[in-house]
Amino acid sequence: MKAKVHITLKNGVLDPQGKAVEHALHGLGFPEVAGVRQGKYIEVDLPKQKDKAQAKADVEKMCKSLLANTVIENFSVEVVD
Amino acid sequence: MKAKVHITLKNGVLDPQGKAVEHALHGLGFPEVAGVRQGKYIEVDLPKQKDKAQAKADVEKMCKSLLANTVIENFSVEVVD
Amino acid sequence: MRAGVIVFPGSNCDRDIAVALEQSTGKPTTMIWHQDTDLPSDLDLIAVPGGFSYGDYLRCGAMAAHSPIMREVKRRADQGTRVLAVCNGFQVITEAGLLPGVLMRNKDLRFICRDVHLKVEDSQSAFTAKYKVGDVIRVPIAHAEGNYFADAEILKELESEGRVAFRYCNDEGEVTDAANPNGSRNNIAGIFNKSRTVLGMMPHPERLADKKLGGNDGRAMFDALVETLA
Amino acid sequence: MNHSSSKRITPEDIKTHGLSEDEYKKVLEVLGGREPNMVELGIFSVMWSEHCSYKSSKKWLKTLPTTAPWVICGPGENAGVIDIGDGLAAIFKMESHNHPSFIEPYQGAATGVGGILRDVFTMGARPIANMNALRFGDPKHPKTKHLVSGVVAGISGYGNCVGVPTVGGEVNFHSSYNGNILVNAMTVGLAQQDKIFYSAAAGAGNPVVYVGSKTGRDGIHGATMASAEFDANSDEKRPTVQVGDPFTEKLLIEACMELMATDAIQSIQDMGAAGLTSSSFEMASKGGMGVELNMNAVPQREEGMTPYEMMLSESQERMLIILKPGKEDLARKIFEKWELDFAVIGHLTDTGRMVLKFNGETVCDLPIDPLAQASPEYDRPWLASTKLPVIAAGDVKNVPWRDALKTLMSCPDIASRRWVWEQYDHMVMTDTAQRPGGDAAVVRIHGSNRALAISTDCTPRYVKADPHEGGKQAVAETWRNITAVGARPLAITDNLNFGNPQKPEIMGQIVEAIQGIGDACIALDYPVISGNVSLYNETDGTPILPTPAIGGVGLLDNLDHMTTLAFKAEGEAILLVGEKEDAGWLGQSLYLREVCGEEKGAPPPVDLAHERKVGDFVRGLIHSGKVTACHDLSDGGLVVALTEMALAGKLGCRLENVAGHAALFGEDQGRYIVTVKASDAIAILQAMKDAGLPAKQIGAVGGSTIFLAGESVELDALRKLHEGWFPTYMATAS
Ligand SMILES: Nc1ncnc2c1ncn2[C@@H]1O[C@H](COP(=O)(O)OP(=O)(O)O)[C@@H](O)[C@H]1O
Ligand SMILES: [Mg+2]
Repeated sequence: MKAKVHITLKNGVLDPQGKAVEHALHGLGFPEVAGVRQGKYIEVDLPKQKDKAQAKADVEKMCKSLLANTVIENFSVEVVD
Repeated sequence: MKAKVHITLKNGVLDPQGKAVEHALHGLGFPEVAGVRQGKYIEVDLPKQKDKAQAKADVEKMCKSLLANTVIENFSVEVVD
Repeated sequence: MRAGVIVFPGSNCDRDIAVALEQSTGKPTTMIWHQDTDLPSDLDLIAVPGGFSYGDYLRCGAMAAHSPIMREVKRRADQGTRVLAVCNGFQVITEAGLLPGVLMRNKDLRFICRDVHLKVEDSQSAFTAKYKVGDVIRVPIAHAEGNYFADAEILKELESEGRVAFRYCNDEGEVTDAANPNGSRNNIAGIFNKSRTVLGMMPHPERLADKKLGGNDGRAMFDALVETLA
Repeated sequence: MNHSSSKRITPEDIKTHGLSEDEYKKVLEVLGGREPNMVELGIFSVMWSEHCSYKSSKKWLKTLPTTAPWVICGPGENAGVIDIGDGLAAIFKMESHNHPSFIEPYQGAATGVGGILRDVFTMGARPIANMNALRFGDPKHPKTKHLVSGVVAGISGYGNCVGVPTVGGEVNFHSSYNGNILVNAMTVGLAQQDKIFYSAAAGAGNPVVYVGSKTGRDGIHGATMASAEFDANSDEKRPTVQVGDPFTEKLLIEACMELMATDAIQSIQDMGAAGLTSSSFEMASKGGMGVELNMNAVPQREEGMTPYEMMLSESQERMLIILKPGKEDLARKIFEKWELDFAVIGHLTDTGRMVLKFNGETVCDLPIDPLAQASPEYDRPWLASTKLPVIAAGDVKNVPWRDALKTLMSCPDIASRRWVWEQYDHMVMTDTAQRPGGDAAVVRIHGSNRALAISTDCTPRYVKADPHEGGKQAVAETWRNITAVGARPLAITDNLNFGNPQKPEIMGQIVEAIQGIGDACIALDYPVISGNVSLYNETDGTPILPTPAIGGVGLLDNLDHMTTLAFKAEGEAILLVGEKEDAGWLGQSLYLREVCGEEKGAPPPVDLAHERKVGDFVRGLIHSGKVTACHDLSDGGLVVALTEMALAGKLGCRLENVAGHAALFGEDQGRYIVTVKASDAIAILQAMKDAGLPAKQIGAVGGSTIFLAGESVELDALRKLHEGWFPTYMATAS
């Protein structure tokens, strides 16, 4: 089993990286870009786990305890075979 | 229109971040984690673009020229309304 | 005063802060490995040093915050043992929940190593007793993620309780945008916990605590700790 | 036999492994007529590549002076070693990572830093300073900005994380580097003289131990790539790029230091270019030993790796160690504590052969000594360079000095590099006594009042115009920079970056530059103790400017004598020391290039005897405590140097006794500016005269302008120009 984790900044948290990327894209000739938010995408391999619900619960725990900083970040977990 | 971009390391490219996170997860009591790969997840806002195919082509161009480092990274673009 | 320095894999200012502490205490500093599960019982000060703990991968300080020793550091901090967390140390203890807020990427995204000026906002703590409120001191920064962020509520709390220890300012002591090197909210360079026993700061006082290196403004912090905690 | 080892070798294989027909004939000779298998061919290809064998340059490198009473170990080891007193040694080397940095600037530069650090700590030295010498293309070239930002970020990302201060370097721009940037990184380390580790293996039966990161398929064939000329398709070679992990490197440094403090290591070597092949081969070869490795024991990051891939992989952050008997457990514990891989992968033998086993079969069996002996060495044809005419000052346009000064202070080669070095942690380890921005970096020897002074220099436009004088000049400039901070220059490392040596005119540049370097080393008592050669720096036939970058190291016996270039106080006298009668050399000057738009003429000659006499005197004067500021004269000449001193000290100056573009902007060598108390000036000038040195007072410190002949320029305006170029350039979209 494999979990796909998306970690994004909460609304209202300034994203300096996204801002800089947006700015750079404008400079590169993409003036239509109205916003860029940069987050993380993490794949977690759980080859021995056979229970999808359990896998999801485990990875959500990993997110809360380490992968995401819930003061500023949201996360979402999707489990695939 | 909005593009969701996933940027991941090519196969075989060392992922020191993923390795370190995996290690930390083991330490936190998740010994079943067999691998972690860390990538980027970027959302690009294109409110004025109405043509989905065009949006996709544009964002792919952005990936090649800035968002991804195609020497070591792959990217995939998905456009949503 | 007995001081201990926590060493994570990837810490790289551990020796530097130990040297600065020893200069003021005249005693050897205890180095404490991240895998240890307890601290010497007679520690007066725990220093969490700068560096790149666990490579600063994932988020700065995140993995170190979960290392075995940090549980003990938190316990001691709760009992009132002084904690000085500098740079990566500041990131570690915010991740560990000892101080509120987060340190985000610098506003221009680059690592910055340079002297900055700090306006001293407090002189009541064990760390700042040898400064006067309003003093302007020169101390270096060296970080890529020092952009202090906290939501409005927390900022209000920090400000109203006088828990901002230092603010970035220009050489005349004016707290301006231009003097803010990384985009920190309210130009915050360092903050205290509620009881002012824990100080987290991005600038490195240990780097200018020796006249031979071009400045000495950081030394007063170590001297103050020795005087207060001796 | 396994698949990759049983495949027959085709002419195509030979070519893709970068071996010529003649070289392949030699391969067959070494093997006594037997054909190699792919693993063996791979090993030959690596060991005989330009990068590992120095086949084009060896003949000339041998002519360099490499000894002095204070040299403990010259070229040939991972890095050079000098005696700096108190039982301590300084260990240093510079190395290029040019091609990888052009392909992937961040990782290329980062792994360049990682590689040179390993060369130094493998010898038992704690790295205490990094330097970087960078050359980029024309700022207007579409790739330049991206390369600058990637390279600087890579150096910063790696160096900052490992916790070694990056204290200096140089940056040049020139269109000849458009398709071939140069990234030369230097590391200086400190060791106890009785705790230096070498790479020659000894003791049949001793375990061969692999530590660090696992082996992946990174950079397979990187060493051959680094020696191959670029063409427009070079983007396709991309997958050979390696990714660095500075965190692991930091752990590796600490773990190795811990192991080195015990008595467990017989010999040790980093796995650099051509990883396991060159490290195991060289260790065995140097010690006259054989080696047998079990490839199944090599820690692997990916599945299904073949011995060929493992032998040629350039995965970073790995070391090979020969342990003394019975020390395995002790060593293993240390590496486990630091959470690094540790594996006994084989042992030494007395057969003189390199034997590799995989799945129980022998996949390689090569005779080590014959292979090393037969390593190609070429005496490539070379053409002496043509001397260029000396440009008479009268033939060069005399632009009003204020305009010329403004142009020069903001030109890419002189503008402040603050944008670069502020991204480097130059203070970690809290021993940086002189930060970037001065003549030489000064790093205190921890716990003492002594310090090392370090400078890297090369003026490629001089080398192009006259390789011999240019080679001398590069050495002399580091010597001068080290002298200017008050230190005693001791030795150099060189990084020789050139084009394709198979072209006689390029080979001529190599030969003459090496001769020039050698002459300067002898005259200045300043031997070469380590170095690196990077050839084939050409794109589509256009070579780079010949760039023999020199890294010099000197010793300050008393840190209290350290001098900086900043003006210190109003009213102090400004003395110009070392300027000869006929000074005013504008050929190849930046004035000529940046102000008049011409790159021509012979470069300024270096009078080495004069250089030494002036430098030794200035250093003595510094030690006497009478010098308040000192700066050598280089790019841009006198007024540029004075402006740099003024900007650093936030104090202007009033000049007299100097006039004319040749005097103000000429780039004559062997000159310094010193400031002294006004009351000391007469006596000091007299002492200089007595010593037979040309010297004169040219003005006094003071005011907020550079003031000359009734005209002045505000320092504030100059500061904006000087500080502004780099950030403005980097901030504008390309
Ligand atoms: N790539 C770099 N990294 C760090 N410091 C640099 C770099 N390039 C230049 N510097 C610093 O900027 C200052 C000026 O450099 P340079 O003009 O080459 O000096 P000089 O003419 O005295 O050799 C020096 O202190 C040098 O170390
Ligand atoms: Mg100089």
